[in-house]
Amino acid sequence: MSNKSTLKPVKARITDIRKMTEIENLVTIKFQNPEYAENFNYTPGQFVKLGVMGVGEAPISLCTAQSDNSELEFCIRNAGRVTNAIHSQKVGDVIWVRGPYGNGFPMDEFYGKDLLLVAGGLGIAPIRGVLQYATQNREKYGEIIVLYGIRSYDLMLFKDDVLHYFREGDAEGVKLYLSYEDQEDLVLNGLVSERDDRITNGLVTKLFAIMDEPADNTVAILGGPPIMYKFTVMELEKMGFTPEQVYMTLERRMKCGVGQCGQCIVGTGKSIKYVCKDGPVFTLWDAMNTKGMI
Amino acid sequence: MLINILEKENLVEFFEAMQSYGEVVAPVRATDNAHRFQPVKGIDELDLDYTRTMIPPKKYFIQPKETLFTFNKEKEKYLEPPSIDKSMVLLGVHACDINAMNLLARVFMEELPDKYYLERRKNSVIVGVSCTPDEKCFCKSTGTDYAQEGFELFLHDIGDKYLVRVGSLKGHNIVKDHSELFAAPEKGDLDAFKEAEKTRLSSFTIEIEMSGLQDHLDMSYDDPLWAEYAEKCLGCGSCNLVCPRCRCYDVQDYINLDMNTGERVRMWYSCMLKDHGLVAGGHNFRPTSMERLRNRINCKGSLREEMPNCVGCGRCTVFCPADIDFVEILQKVRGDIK
Amino acid sequence: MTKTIKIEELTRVEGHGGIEVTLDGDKVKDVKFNVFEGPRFFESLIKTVHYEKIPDITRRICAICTASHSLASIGAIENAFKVKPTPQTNTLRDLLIHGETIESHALHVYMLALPDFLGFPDAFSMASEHLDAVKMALNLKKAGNQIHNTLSGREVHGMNERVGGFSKVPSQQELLDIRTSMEEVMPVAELAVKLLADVVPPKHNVSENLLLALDSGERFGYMGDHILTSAGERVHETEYEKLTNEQVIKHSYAKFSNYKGKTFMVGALPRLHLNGDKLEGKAYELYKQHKELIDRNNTISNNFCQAIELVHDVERCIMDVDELLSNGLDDEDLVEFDVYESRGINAIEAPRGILYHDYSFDDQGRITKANIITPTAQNAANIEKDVRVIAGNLSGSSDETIKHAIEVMARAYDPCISCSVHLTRLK
Amino acid sequence: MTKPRLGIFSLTGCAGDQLQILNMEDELLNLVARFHIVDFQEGSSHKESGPIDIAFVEGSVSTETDLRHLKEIRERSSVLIAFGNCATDGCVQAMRNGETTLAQRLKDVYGVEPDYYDALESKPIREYVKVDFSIPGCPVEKDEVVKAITSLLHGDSPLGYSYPVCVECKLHEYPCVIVEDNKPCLGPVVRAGCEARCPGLGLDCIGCRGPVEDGSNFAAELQMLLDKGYTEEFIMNRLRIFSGELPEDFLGGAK
Ligand SMILES: Cc1cc2nc3c(=O)[nH]c(=O)nc-3n(C[C@H](O)[C@H](O)[C@H](O)COP(=O)(O)OP(=O)(O)OC[C@H]3O[C@@H](n4cnc5c(N)ncnc54)[C@H](O)[C@@H]3O)c2cc1C
Ligand code: SF4
Ligand code: SF4
Ligand code: SF4
Repeated sequence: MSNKSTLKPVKARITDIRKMTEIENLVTIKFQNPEYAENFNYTPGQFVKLGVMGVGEAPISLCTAQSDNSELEFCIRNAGRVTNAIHSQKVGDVIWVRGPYGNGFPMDEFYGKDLLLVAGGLGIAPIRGVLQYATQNREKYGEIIVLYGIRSYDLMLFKDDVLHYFREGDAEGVKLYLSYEDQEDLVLNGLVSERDDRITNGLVTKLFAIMDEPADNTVAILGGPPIMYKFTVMELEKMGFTPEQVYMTLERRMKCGVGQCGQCIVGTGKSIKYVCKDGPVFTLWDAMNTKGMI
Repeated sequence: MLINILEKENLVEFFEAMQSYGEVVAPVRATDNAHRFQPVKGIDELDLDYTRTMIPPKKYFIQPKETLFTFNKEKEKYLEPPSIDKSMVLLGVHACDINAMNLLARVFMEELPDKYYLERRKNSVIVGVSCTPDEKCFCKSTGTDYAQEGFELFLHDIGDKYLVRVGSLKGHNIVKDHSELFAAPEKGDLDAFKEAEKTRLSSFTIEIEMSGLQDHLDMSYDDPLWAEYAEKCLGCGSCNLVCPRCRCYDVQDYINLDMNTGERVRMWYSCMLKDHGLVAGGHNFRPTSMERLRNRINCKGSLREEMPNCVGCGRCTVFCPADIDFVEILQKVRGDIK
Repeated sequence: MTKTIKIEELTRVEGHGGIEVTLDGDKVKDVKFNVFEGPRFFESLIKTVHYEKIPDITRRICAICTASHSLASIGAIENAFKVKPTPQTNTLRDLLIHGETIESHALHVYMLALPDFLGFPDAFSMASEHLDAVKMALNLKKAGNQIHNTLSGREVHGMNERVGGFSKVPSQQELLDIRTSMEEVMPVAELAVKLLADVVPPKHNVSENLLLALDSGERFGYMGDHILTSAGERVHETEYEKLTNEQVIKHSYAKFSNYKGKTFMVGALPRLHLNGDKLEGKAYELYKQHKELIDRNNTISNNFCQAIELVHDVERCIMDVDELLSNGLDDEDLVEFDVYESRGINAIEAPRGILYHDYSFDDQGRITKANIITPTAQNAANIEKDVRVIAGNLSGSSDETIKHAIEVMARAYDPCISCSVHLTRLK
Repeated sequence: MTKPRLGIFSLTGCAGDQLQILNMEDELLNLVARFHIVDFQEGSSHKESGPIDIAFVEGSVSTETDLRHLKEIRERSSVLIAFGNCATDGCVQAMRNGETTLAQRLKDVYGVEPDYYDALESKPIREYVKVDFSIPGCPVEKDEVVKAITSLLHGDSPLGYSYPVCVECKLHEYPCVIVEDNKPCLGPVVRAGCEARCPGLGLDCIGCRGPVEDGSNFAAELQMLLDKGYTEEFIMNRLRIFSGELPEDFLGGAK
């Protein structure tokens, strides 16, 4: 009874709110009905509609992995009416949830492969779910490389995770690289203890030059703004990634999340797609065949 | 396919019989250009010999504006409107509109059923009627000029009789319950039907080749034609709102002055409106009217569930205040005209 | 010793105006009715505009008497092109203007004036002690608005009344709904008469008033084409300029009206004084019963006259609906006509008094010249006269007393400063 | 919880938007009870100084006094809402801006020398102060006002109408007066929210809610009406009734 069938949300309660940046909070929620939680099956890259009655709903990525459904985390940027309303909720308040919706990253198709995760800005949210999933099922995947681009330390999301993988990533087979646009002293910010060659100044694409050469069987998993995709794809193609080896998640306006409201439409005659239902995860091959996708 | 014959002189009785299945909704002349589906009490109010309504009959399944639920914040509850048990007879629907509803039915009834659509369709009887195309109809091109399914009964005008095709078990039961009104078809009736169909098919004046259209659209992505039409387009959204196959909608919450109760409302929307592609932070995926127009035509010409998103009813052309001709655009896309 | 008493801004009136009195001992030296409402130049704006959209623009002169403006405007256009509206249209218009008067008088009597007499700053605080009365008043106002909504298309700046008729004739059911509402609010209108009959008008503003109102014909009402004066004259509307005699006066405001050198008053008091005997039904009875309260020389009794009119309006709306329904509603089209170079003048009784619209057209039906004179513009000089009288009579009292007395008097005119198109402050 | 301090102010106009508040007969007392009202010129004699949480400003700036008043209100208010078409787009008194001069208009109406007055060319308030939201309309729609107020009380920004009157016209299934009768309807370029009142009565929309923000293709509207045989003067008079004070490139086409 995952209640996918209508526009009816189910009740959940906020159990924790953590401020991540000036405009982003990590919000933890718990379903009121345990049965619902038990049946809430999803893969990273899928999303839910989170709603506040009287204001509306917003599509928000699941940024956790499947292991334990009793609580779900969402990284939410205060970007407008609904997200602002979510930000003004307190622990204990009700939040209404529908979903999970869309196609996530096909994690089981990636078994045995290396993963190259590339995230920019808020795009880290779904990527973090992939990372959690992969580390929870560590034996199923090869090497994991994470490239994360941010503007400045202040705007960095999931700082704890980033710190963790910087310190202990090697032991877990996760290599994290970081690029930041603004000139800033990350040493002083306490992120790293000394100058680190996993960190560079500039756009996320700069990291391709310093990271280890990925193996042939690597899949690239992208989360970020359209402009990041354009440049990242160019780099990946140079490195020999085929269009089926590159996955990305898209953002569009969505009202229903189930392929009815038509607001997330992309593409041309042959390849009209609804991002919510046919995506939000697409391969580069999809994007190449769908004008206007990236 | 079960076939029956209904004499036109039995139409009044037929109408009265239909009234026993629910409120009869049928085309009524509204203006020079259009009819309107509305509830009728007597057969003299309706007009089965019509070309098109402005708003398609889909309005009875997904309403222009409807409350999805009302909520109470303090009680942490919401309440859907009571189930719809009122039944309705939609009388006099053209094949194009039936075909359009068949696509909507897939979207709203099959994979992820919409309570509202489902209940309304379950409680309705659809009676189709044959028509004669006018100079804006092109349903023959879109392959939607003949309805194979999605109705209970379909009346084909064959002179002083109707040949009635039965489209569902419900339709069959209607015939059974009123067998005195129907007769078995005779050879002459079948001939008349064939004749009528021939006449109908030969009266189309416009045509657009649909095969391969999708690739033509793809190839025209950067064609100057979009900008040309965008200059004329008012961005008013009328074309979408009159389209029987458009189903974009918007959802909005409203809270009452008690600051506690309120409702979530769904409303028809249009991809020609400027914030259709707008997301938070002000980024718009289709910021110009050129992009929006191109998107609409692409969506219409695309194949969704193996059906084009257009059923050739001609409404978007007829009701565009700026006189933008949909078929003309497609003809340009195909290179039929310059 | 001179001193100046200043009412910075009159409240519970439409628009912005203040009053300033300069006293020299117990002599009134100067009175200024300051209007700081910005000028809007309607007569200039509508030049070259096609007649068809003139009412839509000129009705925006005023919100509360929007239909009076549109009907005056439509009337002037119809007079110019000799358009004869159908009897049904005339009755619908009568219904509309009576509905407007209900809405306007209910607002003024209950929400704006009554708080003065009961000692509250506004109807909202009055509601704390007189909740039922306020709620009833709101219902009365709503019933007036219902007529606006049905006939005109919305409560403020509607659109349905057109040159030649109504774009959409209301349905029988809509008219029946109006009738029901009118029956429901009848007691509220009567209550207004009762409440105001108990108010003893202060003596300090008694002074001679010249009164002007439209001759409403055989029945009491708000339409007619002649103007009556309390001096016994009867003048055709086309000669209105003789009456209003607008002049730009170089002291503190522009364009004051006077008739033969005298200030005059328009509004409910003049209407009842000049046409009261033509009232019908309950309104007539109440009028007869309380005739002594209608003091032509005390403008405060304008409030009471409005209350009597409320009763008349409610009764009249019922009569109009009955007439429309018994004649059978006809879904008639607008009357067709030709346009040519012409001039048209029309007067109508807006809730606050006589309103004139005067247009000249070219042969395409475009405006070449316009003149609009609103009731408050005509009353302004009389208000100033009353201020002099009050200040003189009360010169020994405290400033507060004088201010209050002036405000109450000014409000009794129900002044609508925003629509006084011709009133504008000079530097 | 302390009640938000509300001020309802008016500059030059017909006071119709304040009147619309008084016209909410059913909600009025409820609505007033939600606020601490510091100023409501048309409805109350009670006035207070001090800060204002929400200010509704109706009317356009047409005199120096208006301008001073407006600036003062802005200083005092956290949220300032342009209330009605006058405040939002200038309304009818701005319909000749840029076409005739103020001096000419004064002379037309009063026949006197212009330097007499403190009048200014009528302008919408956004020309002088920062406006947080606009509730357009001549007059404002009561429904929209209630929605805006509940949004604000709830801590959300009010929703506007980003689409034209045609949308509502179609949702009501009103016959299109352009298609049916060639009437010069402005619905395609005018902001919705009125539930297409005019077309609903068989009339062409005259645009009392002002243009759709960033979405009006005036050039196409003009061309369409020219094609239907209207003269440019006629169309411009029509377009200007409520959109006189528009950006200079208002015939430059939609974005
Ligand atoms: C698949 C997907 C996953 C997302 N994941 C996250 C996430 O993990 N964290 C996060 O902070 N944000 C995420 N977003 C973006 C987030 O949905 C928008 O920021 C949010 O919808 C903005 O709504 P609003 O009402 O706060 O903003 P407003 O700007 O006030 O929105 C106005 C209206 O536009 C609509 N709207 C605006 N932007 C969007 C949008 N992007 N998608 C759908 N409707 C929109 C809303 O329905 C709203 O009613 C995701 C978006 C998508 C499509
Ligand atoms: S109906 Fe015509 S003018 Fe309106 S959006 Fe569609 S194509 Fe453009
Ligand atoms: S009547 Fe006017 S508002 Fe309605 S659809 Fe036609 S153009 Fe648009
Ligand atoms: S249709 Fe146009 S003119 Fe009429 S009320 Fe609506 S916005 Fe105003």
